[in-house]
Amino acid sequence: MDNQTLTIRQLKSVIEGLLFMAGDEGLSSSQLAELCECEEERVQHAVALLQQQYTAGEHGLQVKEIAGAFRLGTLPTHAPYFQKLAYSPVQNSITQASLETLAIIAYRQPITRVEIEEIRGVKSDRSVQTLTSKGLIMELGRSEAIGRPILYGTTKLFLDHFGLNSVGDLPEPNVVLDENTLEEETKLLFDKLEAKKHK
Amino acid sequence: MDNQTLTIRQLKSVIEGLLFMAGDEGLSSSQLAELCECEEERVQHAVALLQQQYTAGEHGLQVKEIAGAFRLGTLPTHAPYFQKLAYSPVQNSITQASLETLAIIAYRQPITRVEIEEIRGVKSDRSVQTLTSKGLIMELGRSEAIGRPILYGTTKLFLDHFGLNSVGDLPEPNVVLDENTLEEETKLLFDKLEAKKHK
Amino acid sequence: MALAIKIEVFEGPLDLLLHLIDEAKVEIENIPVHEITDQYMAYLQSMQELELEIASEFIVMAATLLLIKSRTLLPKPPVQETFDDDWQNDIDPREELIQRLIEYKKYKEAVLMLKDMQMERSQIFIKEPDDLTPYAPVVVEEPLRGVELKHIVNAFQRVLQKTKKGEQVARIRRDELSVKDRMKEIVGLVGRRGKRVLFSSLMGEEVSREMIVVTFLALLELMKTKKIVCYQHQLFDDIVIQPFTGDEHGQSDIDDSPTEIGD
Repeated sequence: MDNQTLTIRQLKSVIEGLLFMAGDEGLSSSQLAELCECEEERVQHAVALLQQQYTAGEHGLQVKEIAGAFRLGTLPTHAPYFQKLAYSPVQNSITQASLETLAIIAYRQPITRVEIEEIRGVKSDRSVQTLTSKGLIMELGRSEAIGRPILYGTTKLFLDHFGLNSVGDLPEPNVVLDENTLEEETKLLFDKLEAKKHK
Repeated sequence: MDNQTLTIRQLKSVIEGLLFMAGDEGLSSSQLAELCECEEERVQHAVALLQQQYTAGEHGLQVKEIAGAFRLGTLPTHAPYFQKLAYSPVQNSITQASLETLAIIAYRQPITRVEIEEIRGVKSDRSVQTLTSKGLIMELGRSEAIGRPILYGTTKLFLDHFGLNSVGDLPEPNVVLDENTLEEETKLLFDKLEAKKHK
Repeated sequence: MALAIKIEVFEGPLDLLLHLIDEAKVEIENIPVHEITDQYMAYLQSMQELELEIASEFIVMAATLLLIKSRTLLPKPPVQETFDDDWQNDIDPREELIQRLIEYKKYKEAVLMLKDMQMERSQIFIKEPDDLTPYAPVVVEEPLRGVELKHIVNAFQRVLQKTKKGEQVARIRRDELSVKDRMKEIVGLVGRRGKRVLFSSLMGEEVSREMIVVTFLALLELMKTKKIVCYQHQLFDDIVIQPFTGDEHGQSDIDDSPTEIGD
């Protein structure tokens, strides 16, 4: 199957977005071909076009092929700026993304990254990485599932920060007033009545 | 202090890298200015250059100013390609009741709960609670009125959720522009209906 | 069921009134003011019949409407009401209601715009922040500085709310097609068309997986309760459905489960 409706420039543009979203694992040309519904050869061509554009336009991003996958990343020469960012007060506090990931791990541990992503609805490899390197979460072992993915849990540092003895001491998240459920159920009721009325 | 060693094109490139690293946290122009050791004006200039380059080169990324910070994101037209990859986030989880309450707060902030209820004609404590727990609204302080009721306003997350840079960017509801006309029309309607009745 | 108007979920009395006025605008000539009041009352009545709790706000509005209606029954003052009258001093409930409706409608419009903006924003994906720790060799002593336990709880709740909604939608959708309703429909169809109906003809324009499953379940249930009989000429052939007449297997038409079908 070949997605002929996309011009090569459009394909390049879609691939750029896909690589942006894909995270650190990147995407192989066969994965990209599948996602774009086109041939691998066209993908290769489009990626080459993107790389050329990045170089010519003095962009701050680059596409690198590492271990069979294309990855979108920054330029090594910009490292001093990222170092500043890492030490800036903005970055010293935990990001919203990391906080969400940490909360899920805290309440649902042991949990795999894929399970976290299913709950959050977004890629979470970077948060997991950040939380690991900050010593807030750690690997607990491996799941029995296919691929034997890593199971994550919180560390002692995490418990210490909140003065908790164990994860069991985490407060019960009171399931916030079920406004949605109530509304949906009312709607459902009316829909049903409506359906009956029309018969 | 002004970093004169960076040309505007280099600055643009560094900003691109920084925005990539910052992800959905974004960076404001003042933060970027500090990180790049240059004036905010130059940052603005460089961002404009980057935006222009993205458009001209049919790139798959864009720079958007949301909630006071520049963010690197994908193009809406490419969304269908990412949904497979990003588990498509559930965005429409706000009920009609809460949206009404949110709209009133957004346009009338700071506003008390009683004032909201006067406009909506129904109790709104649940919506206010839900919106608070979703992080879309927050307490801004207390009114001088009797009982010193809590004043509510919208949060940064609200701006992000609706892709706004500031509350000032909220579009005028169509009706407002036309308030007099509408008023006349409503009056006319009631009058007509009444006249009809008297016949 | 004698429902005077299309039953919908309204956010409140103002919402309901706006709906009624909108309807009136379409056929403005045919609906006199007292009819809006009547329709409003009819809505409340149907809610009552359905034993739904009627919020007090609806009752208050009903009283207001009845007041306005009663005023219109009084003979009109000889001089037409005009704008330069000091109507503001004399609080006219109709006038006040109009003002409230205008104000409320403004925010209803705003909700539509917010929905559009929300939709648009949801189409833009922004990646997570990169892990910056490799750029910061010096370990930050307190990675959770400023974070309290409640922040963790809140974050978890927020995420849960997002997912809960997703599950909710799925469940509701399943419920929308009830086997019981489908059974009634099938009995109606088989009865009306006389003898035979094809399974495929039971599907409308939009065939969903749920629809097929629900229809199939309904057929099984109807066979069990001996309302219909089904057969196939061969495997994977269309299922033929006909009413149970009782003589298929020499049995009498014993209805062992007095269901509500066909009543």
